[in-house]
Amino acid sequence: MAVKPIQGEKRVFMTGNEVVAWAALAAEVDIMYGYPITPQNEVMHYWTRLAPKYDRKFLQTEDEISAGFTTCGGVLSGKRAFTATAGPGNTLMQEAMTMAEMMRIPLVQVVQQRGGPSTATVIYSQQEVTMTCYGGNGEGLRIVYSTGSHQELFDYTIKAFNIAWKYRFPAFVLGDGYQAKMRESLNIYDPAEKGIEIVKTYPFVGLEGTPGVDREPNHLRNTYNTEEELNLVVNELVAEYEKMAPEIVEYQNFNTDDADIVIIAHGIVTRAAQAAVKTLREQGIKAGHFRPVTLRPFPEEQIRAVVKKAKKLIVAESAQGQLRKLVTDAIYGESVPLENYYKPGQGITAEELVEYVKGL
Amino acid sequence: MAVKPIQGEKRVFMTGNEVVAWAALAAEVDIMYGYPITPQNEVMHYWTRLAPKYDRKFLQTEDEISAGFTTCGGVLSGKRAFTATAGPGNTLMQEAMTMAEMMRIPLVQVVQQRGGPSTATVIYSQQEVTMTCYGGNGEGLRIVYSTGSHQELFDYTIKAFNIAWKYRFPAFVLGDGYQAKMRESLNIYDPAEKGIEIVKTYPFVGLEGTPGVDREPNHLRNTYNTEEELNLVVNELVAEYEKMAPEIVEYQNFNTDDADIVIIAHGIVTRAAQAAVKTLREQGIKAGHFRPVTLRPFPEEQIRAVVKKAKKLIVAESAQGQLRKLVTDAIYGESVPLENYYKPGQGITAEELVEYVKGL
Amino acid sequence: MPTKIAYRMNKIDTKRALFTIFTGLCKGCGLCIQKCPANTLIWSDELGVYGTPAVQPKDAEGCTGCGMCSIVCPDCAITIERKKM
Amino acid sequence: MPTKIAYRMNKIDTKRALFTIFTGLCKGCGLCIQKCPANTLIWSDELGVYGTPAVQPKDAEGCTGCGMCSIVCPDCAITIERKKM
Amino acid sequence: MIKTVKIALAGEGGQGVQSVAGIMVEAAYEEGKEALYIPNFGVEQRGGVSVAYCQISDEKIGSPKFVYADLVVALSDRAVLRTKQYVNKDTVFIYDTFIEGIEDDLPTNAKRVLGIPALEIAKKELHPRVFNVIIMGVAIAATDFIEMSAIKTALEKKLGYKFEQDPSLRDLNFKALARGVELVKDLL
Amino acid sequence: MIKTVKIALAGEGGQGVQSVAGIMVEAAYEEGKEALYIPNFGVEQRGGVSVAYCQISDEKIGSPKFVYADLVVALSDRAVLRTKQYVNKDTVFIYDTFIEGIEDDLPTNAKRVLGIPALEIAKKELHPRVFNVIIMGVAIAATDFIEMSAIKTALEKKLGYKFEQDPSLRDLNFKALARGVELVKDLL
Amino acid sequence: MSIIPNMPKPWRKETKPHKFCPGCGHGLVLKALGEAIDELNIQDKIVFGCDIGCSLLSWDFFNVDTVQTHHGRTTPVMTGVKRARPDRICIAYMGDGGGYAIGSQHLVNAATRNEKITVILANNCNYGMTGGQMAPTTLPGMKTETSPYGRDIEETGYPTQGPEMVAAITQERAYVARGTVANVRQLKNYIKRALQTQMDNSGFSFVEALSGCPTNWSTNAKDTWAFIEETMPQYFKVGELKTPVPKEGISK
Amino acid sequence: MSIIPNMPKPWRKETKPHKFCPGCGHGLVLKALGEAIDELNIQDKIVFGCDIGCSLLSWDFFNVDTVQTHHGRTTPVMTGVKRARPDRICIAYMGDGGGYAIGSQHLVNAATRNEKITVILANNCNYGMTGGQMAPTTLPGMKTETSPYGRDIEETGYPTQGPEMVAAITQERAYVARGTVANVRQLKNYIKRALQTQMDNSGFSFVEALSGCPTNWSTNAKDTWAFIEETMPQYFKVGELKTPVPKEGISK
Ligand SMILES: Cc1ncc(C[n+]2csc(CCOP(=O)(O)OP(=O)(O)O)c2C)c(N)n1
Ligand SMILES: Cc1ncc(C[n+]2csc(CCOP(=O)(O)OP(=O)(O)O)c2C)c(N)n1
Ligand code: SF4
Ligand code: SF4
Ligand code: SF4
Ligand code: SF4
Repeated sequence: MAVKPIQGEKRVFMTGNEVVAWAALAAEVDIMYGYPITPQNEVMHYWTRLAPKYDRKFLQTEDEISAGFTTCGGVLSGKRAFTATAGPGNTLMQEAMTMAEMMRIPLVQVVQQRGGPSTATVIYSQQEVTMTCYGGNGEGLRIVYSTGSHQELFDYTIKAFNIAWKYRFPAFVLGDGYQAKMRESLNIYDPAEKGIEIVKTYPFVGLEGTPGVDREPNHLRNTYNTEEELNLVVNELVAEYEKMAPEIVEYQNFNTDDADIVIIAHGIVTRAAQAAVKTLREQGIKAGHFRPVTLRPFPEEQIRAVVKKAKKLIVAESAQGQLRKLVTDAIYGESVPLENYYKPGQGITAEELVEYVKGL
Repeated sequence: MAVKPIQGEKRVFMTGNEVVAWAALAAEVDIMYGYPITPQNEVMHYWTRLAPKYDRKFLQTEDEISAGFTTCGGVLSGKRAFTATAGPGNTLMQEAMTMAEMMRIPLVQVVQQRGGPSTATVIYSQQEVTMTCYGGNGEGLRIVYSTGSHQELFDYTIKAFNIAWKYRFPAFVLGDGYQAKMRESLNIYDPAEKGIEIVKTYPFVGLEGTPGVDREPNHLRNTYNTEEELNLVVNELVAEYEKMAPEIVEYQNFNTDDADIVIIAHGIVTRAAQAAVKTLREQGIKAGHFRPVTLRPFPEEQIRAVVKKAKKLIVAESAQGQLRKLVTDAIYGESVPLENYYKPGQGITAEELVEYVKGL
Repeated sequence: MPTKIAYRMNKIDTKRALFTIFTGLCKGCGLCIQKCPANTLIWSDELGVYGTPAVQPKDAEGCTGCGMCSIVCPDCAITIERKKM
Repeated sequence: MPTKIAYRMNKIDTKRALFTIFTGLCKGCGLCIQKCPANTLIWSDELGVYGTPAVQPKDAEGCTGCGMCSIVCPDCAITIERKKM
Repeated sequence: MIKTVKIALAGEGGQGVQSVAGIMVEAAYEEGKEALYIPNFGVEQRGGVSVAYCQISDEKIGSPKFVYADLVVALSDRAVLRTKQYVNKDTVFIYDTFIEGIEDDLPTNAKRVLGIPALEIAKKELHPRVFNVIIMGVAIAATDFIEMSAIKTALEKKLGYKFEQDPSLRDLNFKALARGVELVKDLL
Repeated sequence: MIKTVKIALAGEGGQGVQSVAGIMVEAAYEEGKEALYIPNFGVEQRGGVSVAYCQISDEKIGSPKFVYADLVVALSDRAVLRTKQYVNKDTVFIYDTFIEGIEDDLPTNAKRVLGIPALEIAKKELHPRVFNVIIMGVAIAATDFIEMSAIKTALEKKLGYKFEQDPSLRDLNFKALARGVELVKDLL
Repeated sequence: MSIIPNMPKPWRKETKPHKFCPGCGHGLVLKALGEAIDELNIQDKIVFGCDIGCSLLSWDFFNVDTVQTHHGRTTPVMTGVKRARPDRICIAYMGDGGGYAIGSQHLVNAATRNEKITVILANNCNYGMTGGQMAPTTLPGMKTETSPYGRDIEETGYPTQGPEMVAAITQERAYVARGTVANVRQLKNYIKRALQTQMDNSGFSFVEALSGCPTNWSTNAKDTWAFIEETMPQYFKVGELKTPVPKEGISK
Repeated sequence: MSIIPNMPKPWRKETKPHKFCPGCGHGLVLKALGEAIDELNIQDKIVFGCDIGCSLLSWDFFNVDTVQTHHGRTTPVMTGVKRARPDRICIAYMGDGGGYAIGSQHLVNAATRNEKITVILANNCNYGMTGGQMAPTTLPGMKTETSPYGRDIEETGYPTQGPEMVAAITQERAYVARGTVANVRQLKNYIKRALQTQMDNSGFSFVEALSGCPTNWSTNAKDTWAFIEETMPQYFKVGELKTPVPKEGISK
């Protein structure tokens, strides 16, 4: 790691996929494993151009199953490794992610959501929320950051690696096709510049010394023989996850203090929500916006605090109730009326939100 | 379909996997596609022994991805087809299930849940609820029956085929390793005996006549070019799903009429809950039990009616909150205190529920 | 049932063949130009379906009516009718 | 670090070799019996690790100390020490 | 009156506890009772202790596994260790006296702990092969829930084809069954 | 005062609308403005109409796509059809007069609908290759939101290496740009 | 007499011009396929499946019943159809990514099981639809979006020898060939033999077609042909690898 | 002098007796592997990955760092390790189901990419762990739980020719062989050459081992040997299929 890919801080104008590649470089990622899928392809395109310059590696695998499992292998061997995918690729990666949950493999997966179900579109959506938070045969022991701008894409990609390695849970950066493909400005920086220390990695297998002679071997497994044994393992995982949760939940409040109407939205829809709130306020409507940044763990207390004061809630998402389910579970017991503004697979603008709120 | 596999009705004593095979025979299934995985293997073992006798077919595929997609192919060609899986196999099958949702392929998938996450155990669990209801990059446009006894395994397997073909959505029978492997008694029957008509199948491709000459070709796709186009498609799917929902939701109430404490449980845990309610009542505690039979669509109104009258709710599941999320979303707005009794990957007995309730 | 679909086209009568370019199909890829054994195809002023130039025989002499261009066109945009000599 | 693990065992001194059967390892599969070129292995009264009979040379004569049984045992339950003659 | 009797049978792979369990529940079922039987299983095909969980009742049965059994029969040292957890003050715990060095591991909280020399008797009086039939007799006698005639019918159904070939086998099995019953009767 | 200007540029694959959009937002960004640009894309590599959605503002920009544009530029018949949806009463809708047979499809609800002979001018006065630079001039003039100097810098940055090789190209491009501005000025 | 385009009869006129790029080899493969279907007179029996990859653009290409499936999953979908409806003639159409990368388990296992389907695979040395990434078939040194400095054989090996692999695992009754869009007539004949193999219920049939992707190769017409005709055959040998022998002759 | 079991040095004594069934071939394959590791003196460099399948029972088998992965996914996990840590010697251990069915895309693509890992595959003609279902390697006519009337080659083809398939797609620098537990010494030598191929950074290495599953075959010791030594070789030829040539000699 001789030359730092980013010296100091600088303002740039690029696509979100390029941002991810730079963030991974800045986060001292050693290796990316991946399989092409729109709209995340350019993460790989940039990475393959940049990586060799900084002595980082890349492997294009035969499918997303392999991308997920090679990433597990890379991490197990002690390297900072990630992968990126979308849509059906994300579906396929769930198998490896359940292994990562069970064996606590701190990998990072970037998801640029596209339309679903099935192949659907290559463009945009927020329909991979449930899957990214809870996919596979497991209990969702993952960390999921939902970003809404290029700046966040940069910041949270770096953070995802740090959080993953600090707490040893797989971490996800949940973007979307818009973020992937659009260009906007942001500041990229050397994390050290901001006092961000890159968490050290360490090997789970392939340690020094001869096992059985100098040390015990590391024997890692994900299979157990009895229900009782498994139950203990899962309870332990859950306990550690829940212990971590309060330390890492993130959220944002916009004018929620005195808000009658609170729009709940995540990811890029937060931009429309923020703008809508502004317009509505200008028109004398006391609107506010709550935004979970971590979808897993979910900012339960924080949203409850906001909800308690509101008269009406609106869940706005480019999906059919995936965010809603996270919300209703988090705020069970509250009784503020809750409306849904669903647009599966399609973008949401401030204008429509304003119109919708006014039409309520 | 010369000889009926089951003549009239008869009482039998067998494993749940055998029950599934007989139910599929009775439901006039043409072909099963599958890949081995414990604890569903014996579905295939029985099927491969029985099927040739009744001129039914079987294909063992190279993996669950293939099992899912070959099943899609079988159904598209107009045949009644199903597959069965569990755990990581269920994870892999999600890709095909999203295609089935998008293209409305009325296949049936039997899930015998095992421990998770990852390979975990081959035994038992209720940890595949979220995945079976909402897996993959989609919106959960599926029908999911959660069974709790061999009789139900038989009844609902037959029903799953009928509902799938009637409404043209993929249908799931959600069992578990206990149901798969245990023996108990039940009645198996020729559906006609009970006035159950087996819904006719029809081909989506491979129709008679020359396309472009005698008829239009059937061109089926799951990919769309613009967000707008996709949004319309998904909205339409959702609308049809929601229209169907009230016609097919199923649930059971046990002593909920005057219950202060309501245990909410599904699948095989319902047996413990029923027994617990009985014991608790004997001890003077006004307990009741609500059981969703369809997890997708969820009996929202029905559970709300019960919840409204209760003083305390307990979600009891062999998972870490998967049923809970279905419940909290369904009854959002209610404020009855809700407790969780989670035992991921392990069975729940009446005794422990009684103890738990009394300890509250 | 079988509908008649008409594509924009341009018939060019050459000495040995009737060369028809369906401009409503031609995407201007140029594969035919390269493959013409008589080297007689050139870009045309007529625009194809994507607004790019279609092709045409450069004059009435060159085209032998061999049909090679028609064979290699991925869009079936050329139809050659050899004249009976 | 390297722990000493002791398995139940039974040493049988034969003419040409010291035949040791680790009954704490033997699963009674019988693969060795089949492969013994001298055809000298039989089921023993000693029970192996799964409670099934272990093996032993039928007498002090047959075993040539060739070690074949040891090679084919999937559980490494037999150790042969050939005696220097 | 016991409504549902819960039995855990445990032994090594080859000891045939699953067959015993299978025949017992089959008998109960044929008798018109409700029966539920679930074997334990793990990732290994062999090795590991084999446990059979049986419940027999006059009514529909609840969860397939249980916290405490009315009867535990353990046929090896590992089986004793594995099944101790199912014992409470109402449990009859039976083990084979052939098992060595488990004195200290036997449950102390059971209603009764009975050592029976089934293996020895099988070897000496009958035939090692009917060891598990003796155990079946033991289990039936200890729970007193299934009619002997029903068990015999079930045995006949399962092994009838063998009895055809060698009628003396029928005798041997029925003797073993009776011997098992006796063993318990002596102790209770 | 317009705070955020929203532009939809649409044309056939080869017409270069994405390059125009790219240079425009780059210029705005370099000028210190906030800019957001997103191309449309579908499953096809070629074929289909290419749309560029641009927003330029003094403030952070909200959603990347928009319901109505301030300016729509459509360069083919299919582009006209595709982009009509972005037109409302505040929209200036510009199309190339070279497009045939779309008179009936032009939006009727726009603030202004302007036909410009960009393609013709490019062919006749300049060079077909700078057709899209004329369009850029048109867009800039129609929105009046980016400084001409910033655009020139961005053009220089993008095509500088070509200008090096053939300085006459610089002239050609700048001329095209100016010509585009003129075209609009004449009409507005 | 009105002149009509020289299209194979099974091509669906209503959806032409098709959606492939100018000069794309898919058009030529589908031309060969269309002619083969026509000449065998089996249009009424075909079930056509296309993959995700540019092949998906053929979802409404033919006047035959068609299923557009998932990336790599066309082989199992067509297998599923064929197993359920042996009277249909099932064609799985895909790219090299779909066939040799993400769907290779399906290809090799359909081949070993001797599924009575026909797989046609357009090999264009890259992932076309996603914008030109490296494929298992990318040539040594070839630049793609994910091998921007050229495919390094030390790092990622040599291009997949697809038909060779399939030939190694199929029995004698299978048909395996590699054709090229540079010889549409030969390609058509290979495809006809492949379909005939299916129609005879003889076995699995597989045809790889060397194909062009001028868009992602960034080639003009001349270079496109040169690449297909001169460069690709250096790594991919055109010809038939396996032709079915009469049933009697089968042994293992 | 105390007598100790004749175990390869890398075997971990604390976890013996191992968890395989009586007479299982896995024990013999792992014996050959243990000896190979010992003789090459590389115990400190090994990362061992085992699949789901009975191979998972080897998760604590050796005194080497070990990852027990998912069914079919050991190849990618070991590929991931090797790519990140080229100084390690990575072994992916699996059954025929894991390698030729669910993980076959990984096997063939690791082979084409010439991944510098060693794959060892125990071929026991069935799915052992799940109780004896048909595998891609099940022999014609062989009865299994999912081919209860015997594998019908008309319906499901012939057994997978794994090493032959791998040999068809690997370059000269790869190592491909088929050994058998009936000849542990030869098997050990094949495995040593496979590992050497990796150590030389030459290429992908693959060893299939004919192995026994007495539990699911329901065979006694005699029949187990007969099946391994007489029946299996009728379909699976033991020997080396590809041995690396010196680097200079590589060409395509
Ligand atoms: C599961 C999944 N992974 C990735 C993709 C993205 N994807 C679509 S097409 C394609 C590659 C297409 O390449 P190829 O199969 O060679 O066909 P071509 O487009 O070159 O004809 C990929 C990776 C997808 N749709 N689904
Ligand atoms: C995704 C997935 N599908 C299926 C299974 C079930 N499964 C476990 S082991 C196995 C087969 C094992 O057979 P093989 O790989 O040949 O190894 P063997 O047990 O014979 O050594 C299967 C199908 C699984 N664990 N995961
Ligand atoms: S090959 Fe066809 S599409 Fe291409 S330029 Fe020639 S006529 Fe046009
Ligand atoms: S081969 Fe080994 S385990 Fe098998 S019987 Fe012989 S000594 Fe025992
Ligand atoms: S991208 Fe390539 S393969 Fe795809 S349609 Fe265009 S030319 Fe054909
Ligand atoms: S089931 Fe077969 S492969 Fe598995 S451990 Fe037992 S003998 Fe070995």
